[in-house]
Amino acid sequence: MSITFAPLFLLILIIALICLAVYGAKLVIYIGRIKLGWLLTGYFALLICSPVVLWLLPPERLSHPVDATSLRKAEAAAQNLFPVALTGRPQSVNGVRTLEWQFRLDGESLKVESSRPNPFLNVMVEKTEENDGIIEATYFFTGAILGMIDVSAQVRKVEVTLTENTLIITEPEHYKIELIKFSQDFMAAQILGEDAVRRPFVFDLIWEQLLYLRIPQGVQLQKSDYYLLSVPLEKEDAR
Amino acid sequence: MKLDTDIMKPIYMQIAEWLETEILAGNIGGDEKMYSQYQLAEIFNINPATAAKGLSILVEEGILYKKRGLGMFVSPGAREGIMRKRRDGTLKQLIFDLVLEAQRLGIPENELMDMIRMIKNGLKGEMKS
Amino acid sequence: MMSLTKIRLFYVTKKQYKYKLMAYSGLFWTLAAVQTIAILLSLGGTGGWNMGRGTILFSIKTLSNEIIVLLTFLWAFAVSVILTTKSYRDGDAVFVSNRLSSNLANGAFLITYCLIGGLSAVLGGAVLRLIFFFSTGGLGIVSQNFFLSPTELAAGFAVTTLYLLLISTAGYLCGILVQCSKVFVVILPSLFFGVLILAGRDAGIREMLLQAINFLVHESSFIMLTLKAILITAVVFGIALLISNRTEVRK
Amino acid sequence: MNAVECRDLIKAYGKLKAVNELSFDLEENKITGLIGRNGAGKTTLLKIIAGFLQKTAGEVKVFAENPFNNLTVSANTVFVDDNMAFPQSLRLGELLDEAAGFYGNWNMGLAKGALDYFSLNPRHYYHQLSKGMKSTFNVVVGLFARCSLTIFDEPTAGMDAGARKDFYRALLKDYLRHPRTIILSSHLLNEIEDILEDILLITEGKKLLHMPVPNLREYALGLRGKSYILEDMANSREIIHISNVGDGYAYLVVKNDITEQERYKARLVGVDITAVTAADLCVYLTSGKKGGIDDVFNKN
Repeated sequence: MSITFAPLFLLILIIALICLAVYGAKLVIYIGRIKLGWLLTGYFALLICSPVVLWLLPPERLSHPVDATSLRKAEAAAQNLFPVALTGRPQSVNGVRTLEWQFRLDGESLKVESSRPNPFLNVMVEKTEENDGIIEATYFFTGAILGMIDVSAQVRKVEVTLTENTLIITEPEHYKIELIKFSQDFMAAQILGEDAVRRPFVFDLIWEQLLYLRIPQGVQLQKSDYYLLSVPLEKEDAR
Repeated sequence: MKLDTDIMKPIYMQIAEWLETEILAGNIGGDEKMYSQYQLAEIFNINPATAAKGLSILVEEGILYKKRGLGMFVSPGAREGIMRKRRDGTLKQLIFDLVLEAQRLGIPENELMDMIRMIKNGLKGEMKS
Repeated sequence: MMSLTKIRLFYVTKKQYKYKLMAYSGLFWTLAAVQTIAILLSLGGTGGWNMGRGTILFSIKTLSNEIIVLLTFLWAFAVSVILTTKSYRDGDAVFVSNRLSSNLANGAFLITYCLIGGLSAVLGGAVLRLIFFFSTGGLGIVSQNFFLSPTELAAGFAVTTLYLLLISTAGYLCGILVQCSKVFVVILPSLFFGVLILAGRDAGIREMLLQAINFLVHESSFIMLTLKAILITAVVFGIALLISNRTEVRK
Repeated sequence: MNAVECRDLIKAYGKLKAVNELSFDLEENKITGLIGRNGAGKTTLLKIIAGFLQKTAGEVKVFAENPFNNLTVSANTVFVDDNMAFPQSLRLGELLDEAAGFYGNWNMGLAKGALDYFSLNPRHYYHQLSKGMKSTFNVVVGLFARCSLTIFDEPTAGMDAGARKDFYRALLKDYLRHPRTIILSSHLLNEIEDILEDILLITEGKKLLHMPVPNLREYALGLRGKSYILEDMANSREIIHISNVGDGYAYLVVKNDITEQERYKARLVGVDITAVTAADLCVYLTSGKKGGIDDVFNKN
């Protein structure tokens, strides 16, 4: 039983005790008058039927935990994406998916703007050797695993567009991805043990994303909504 | 018959008198079975013990007799006994009241006797007609 | 010679028990009401985990039948107290009874409603699952713990019933004490909270209290738990019986 | 054999003794009227006999057993008052069924007939009934349970005159069919006097008298006449009650030991001798030698 619930429980207990002491007799008389047999029968019939109905439900409609291998793979991808991206080779990370855009830039300067006030996305910029005016934008993202359930399908993607010399990144509006997780009957758990029947559930989120830009060497980056991290770091260090 | 619960006479006496009247009227003859205390209790809506007390008075006076296991029966000479008793008891009491009332009203003896004679003649006349 | 009806205790107790089942059927209505409220309260979840990443809120709502079980505990406690109140005791005394038969019938009735309470509290968990399944179509419901296995249902039912028995007899004893003397209306709650407050201050008392609770809560063997619960129940009920045997009825 | 025996029975609530050294026996299969004014201790006494209350001191035996918390006594006793805690969830018919299960001698035919006669619908609930109807239902249960000891404590509260009369008649008839020990407490002695065998009169928890009803009717005489004449007559007698009627006249209630001769003399001097009804006598006995409510008016 959760500790947070204890004070509420005590409060209800106190109220119930006081009510009993003060209104005990009246309560008894009132209770005695209620005789709604059909309602009672209905309630208990519902109770009795519910586990049977429960067992008849199609299990495939539920969200099942991912297997250990996929979990490990997703975890590795999420862990490696950043460090590897910093070396300038994000595409070499296993299990990472991408969305790509190509734009032709006229002019020598580029601004990177967010469509929303509080940008969140990490943006990395690599300057290419060529000076062909082509901007490559690649959105890297790993699979999203929320509490062992693969919710990748529900995660919305980033949009990138170029107007004149401004690259606009459209991050999705606020939204919620929610899972419903039933706990084991805490009474049954006492004699069955918490983990006796099933694997433990992990409350965690595995998910990483970043936007990787490759721009021509001669393009000047203007002050942007995003903090633009220059990669690869080794290059900088070398200079 | 309805019992008078307010008059001086106790209920068991009233029961006894009612039974006497029944015998006098010939409703129950000599050696016939008398009502049981339970029948009387039900008829008059009284406690059977009270009814029994009424019956026992009549037994004491010899008007009824007990047959073991069968109940009460009317003695052969019951009617005469009752008549004698009423003459000696009830009538005397009535005459006492009569004389007392006459004394209070200051009616002389001969006048009282005249009244009695008059009423008696009147009753006779009624009976004839 | 009057012929007295000889009557056996067992016979009267049985009669009274049946009579109580009929007469107090209203109490089961209150169980349904309490549990319906509990199920509604449970819909909000009894816990959760959230993580915001940019514009996305990742959330896991955990649901359990804790509230249903706890409110059923409260209900059982209240019903046990109610059973000892004057109108209910007088109800016994209307027909043939003595304090022993009355208490035994109450005991049988108490076991009955603990069984019903335990079963319905556990099945309430199934109802809760159905409500979520049919309102979401199954999407986003984690399959783990969703399908209550017969073993789990049976275990939940058994353990809940045992705790209900403990709570009901405690309530019954409290009720009997209060009926014995109204002083206990003050004494019992102050004792309860007094111990809690002392436990908060004094580590020794807290340790003792925890040990007492763990004596039951940490017992993972079903047989031992059953033995412990039945033993405690029997002792508490016995005390209630002894006290009540001296009280007057229909004052 | 005695159904009920009490010896120096005391029931004390703190300093107040609701029942105070009461000793009496009730013979089995008698109808006894327990008479007393409000607060005389009737209900307390009856509840001790029924086994609901614990005596403080003395001895009480019902069917030769201590009635308190006694199953045999409970099985053979039915106690009816206007406070029957019938459960609210059962219909009248169901209540009768329950009663039948508890009482071995229960007569369902008569009970159902009585319910019908008194227009009590077996499908109704007890708490829906009016006070008089509740009392009627109570007495039906009490009567047809046919317990060896049947106790009615003010059973007719709220019942109309017709229903009361029917009840007394039913009580007597069922008693004749199935004799049992009945205790009937009431303050309306007038109504029940005829069906009683004995009367037990108590005041302030003490026994005043216990005798057959016919004896009670002969227990005392009322004398009405000029005060000075009555004073003379009252001299050597046990006076139960005196009241001044006014205009030099008085009403005197004395114990009935007047000889035939004295009676004769009294009538000659203009003293009316009347019987005292049991009900009046009980009132006089329980209010002591004070002049009654008249005195309050005479003094002020």
